[in-house]
Amino acid sequence: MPEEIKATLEGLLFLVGDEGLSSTQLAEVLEYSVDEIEAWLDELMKEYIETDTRGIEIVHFGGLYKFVSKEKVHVYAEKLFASVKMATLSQAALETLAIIAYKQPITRNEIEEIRGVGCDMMVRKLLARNLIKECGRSDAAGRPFLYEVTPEFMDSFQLESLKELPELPETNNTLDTELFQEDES
Amino acid sequence: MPEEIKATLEGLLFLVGDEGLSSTQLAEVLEYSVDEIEAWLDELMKEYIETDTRGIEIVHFGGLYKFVSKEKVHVYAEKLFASVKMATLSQAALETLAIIAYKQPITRNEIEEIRGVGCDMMVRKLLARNLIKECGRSDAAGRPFLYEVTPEFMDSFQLESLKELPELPETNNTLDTELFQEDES
Amino acid sequence: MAFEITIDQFEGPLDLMLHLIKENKLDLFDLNMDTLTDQYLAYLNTMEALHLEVASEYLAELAGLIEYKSKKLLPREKVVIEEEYEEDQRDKLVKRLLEYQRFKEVSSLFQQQYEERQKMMSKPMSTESNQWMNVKIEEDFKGNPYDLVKAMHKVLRRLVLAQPYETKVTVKEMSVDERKAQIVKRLQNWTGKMDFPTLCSDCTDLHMVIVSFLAILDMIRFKMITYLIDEEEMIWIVKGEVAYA
Repeated sequence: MPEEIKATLEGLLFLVGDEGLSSTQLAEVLEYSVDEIEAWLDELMKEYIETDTRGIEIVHFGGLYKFVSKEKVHVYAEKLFASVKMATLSQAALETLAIIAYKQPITRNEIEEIRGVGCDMMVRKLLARNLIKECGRSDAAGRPFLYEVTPEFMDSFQLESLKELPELPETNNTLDTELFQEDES
Repeated sequence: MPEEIKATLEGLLFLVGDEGLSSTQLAEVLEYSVDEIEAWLDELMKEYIETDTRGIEIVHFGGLYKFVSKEKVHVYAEKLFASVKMATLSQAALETLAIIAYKQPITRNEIEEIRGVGCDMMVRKLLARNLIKECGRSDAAGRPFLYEVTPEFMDSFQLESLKELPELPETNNTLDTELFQEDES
Repeated sequence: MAFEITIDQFEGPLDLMLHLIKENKLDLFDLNMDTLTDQYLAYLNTMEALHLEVASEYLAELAGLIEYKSKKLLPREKVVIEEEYEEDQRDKLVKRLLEYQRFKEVSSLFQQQYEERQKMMSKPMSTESNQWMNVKIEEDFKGNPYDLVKAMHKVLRRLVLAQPYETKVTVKEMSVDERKAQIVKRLQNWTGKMDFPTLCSDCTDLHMVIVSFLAILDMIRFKMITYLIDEEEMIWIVKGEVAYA
């Protein structure tokens, strides 16, 4: 397999992370046939598994190839993540709150669309913590609940009003600009 | 470096992705000294950069080690993610950041004096992008906020620490020759 | 002097002055303030004539330049005292120009570094990590607004990664027959009537809503369901052949 292909496959699979890539997608981007790509991926998979100095390997589930960490790394991972002084709010909670604060009023579905994962439990947790509350229903199909942040949220984040929220980082793709309209100054 | 260390470093750095890890964190988890870990990381960094079949490399910016895809992968990434466009910083933003990086801690007023224009919006934008942060208040009248650059700034400009900042051009006579260089265009 | 360069190409009055100095080959270390002032004024006038908005900072600096110039027109006897002041003012301006010039220059290096770094990309933390994480939501959380921005930044980045463009093209569109089978299955355990929005609650895009509509038209034709429309123009689907609510 050409050197460059190897590097590109590694780079792209690294970048997509958990999302994984299909051989069709890779074939299109690298401009080779699906068969060729699959043969190379097989070769790579073998190489990663057999090389003891590698801490990651490629798995192939449900039509998608992706990198995961090797099992032997897990004992260290457990130690690392258990020790990491996580902010007292989990990343998932922070992200959900950020979406609600910037986009409120917003339905659970809309949050899920943006985060790309289910948020049912998270929304319940945040409701229970009194960081968000229901504020009516959307006109969308099924008339789902709308959520907004609470005064308690403002207190936790030292905000007097949502206007104080810093402008969103200038994002660089059409999708974001649709989601979050920006004013250039 | 022991095989297992290599695999573990690779695995852990892969897992944390753009969060990155400090040598201290890694030393704690692997139970080696920070010096040993840093020496191994240096070795690894070199290995990844020099091996052409690798599509990823380890960088060390703002105190954190992390995996990134190599520059040569970018053109394929752009193809794969149609919406990936590079973020840009305006000339005004770059000037403001440069002033803060060299002069920090610095007040908004002091920045404005050097640039000759108001910087209120710009400072807010840079705060929102997490490139600068407040770091106390000056003793000057009105006790204005002082600003400094963040680890995120270091990362964005490929700096391990502020010591790596390029030297500022001198203000003596050498400068005017540059200033009056005729560009034929 | 042709004004091909408009005001928004400058980062401020100092930037404009540096441009004029270069353009007129003035010596920065023995700066001819009269020429600079005239050029500066001429430039701003042209911009105004072109109806380009000139920010107040430019006018503030202009005032300084004109003040300097007017001092020179004062009666001779005053000049001796004023000369020192003039030198001061001029030196001060030159110093500012030089200082500004340093940062302007270095910022182009910054730009290179930034662009290079943009091409090295990373990935979000692996979800594998969640299994090991010790997450607890503490009662007394204190955060700051930037925590939120940072979190939002991550969300947006992941959103980009999750949308490789091929998937948009290759998404298989559901056929009416497939949708019909889904609806039949859904109605199996349903008693009473169902409104159209509820029926469509599992639709991921507009196309699927349309397919749903076509599917129920089909089902009505084959008398698998009936329908009614209420006063608020809501479409209700009713299981079975005859049912009027």
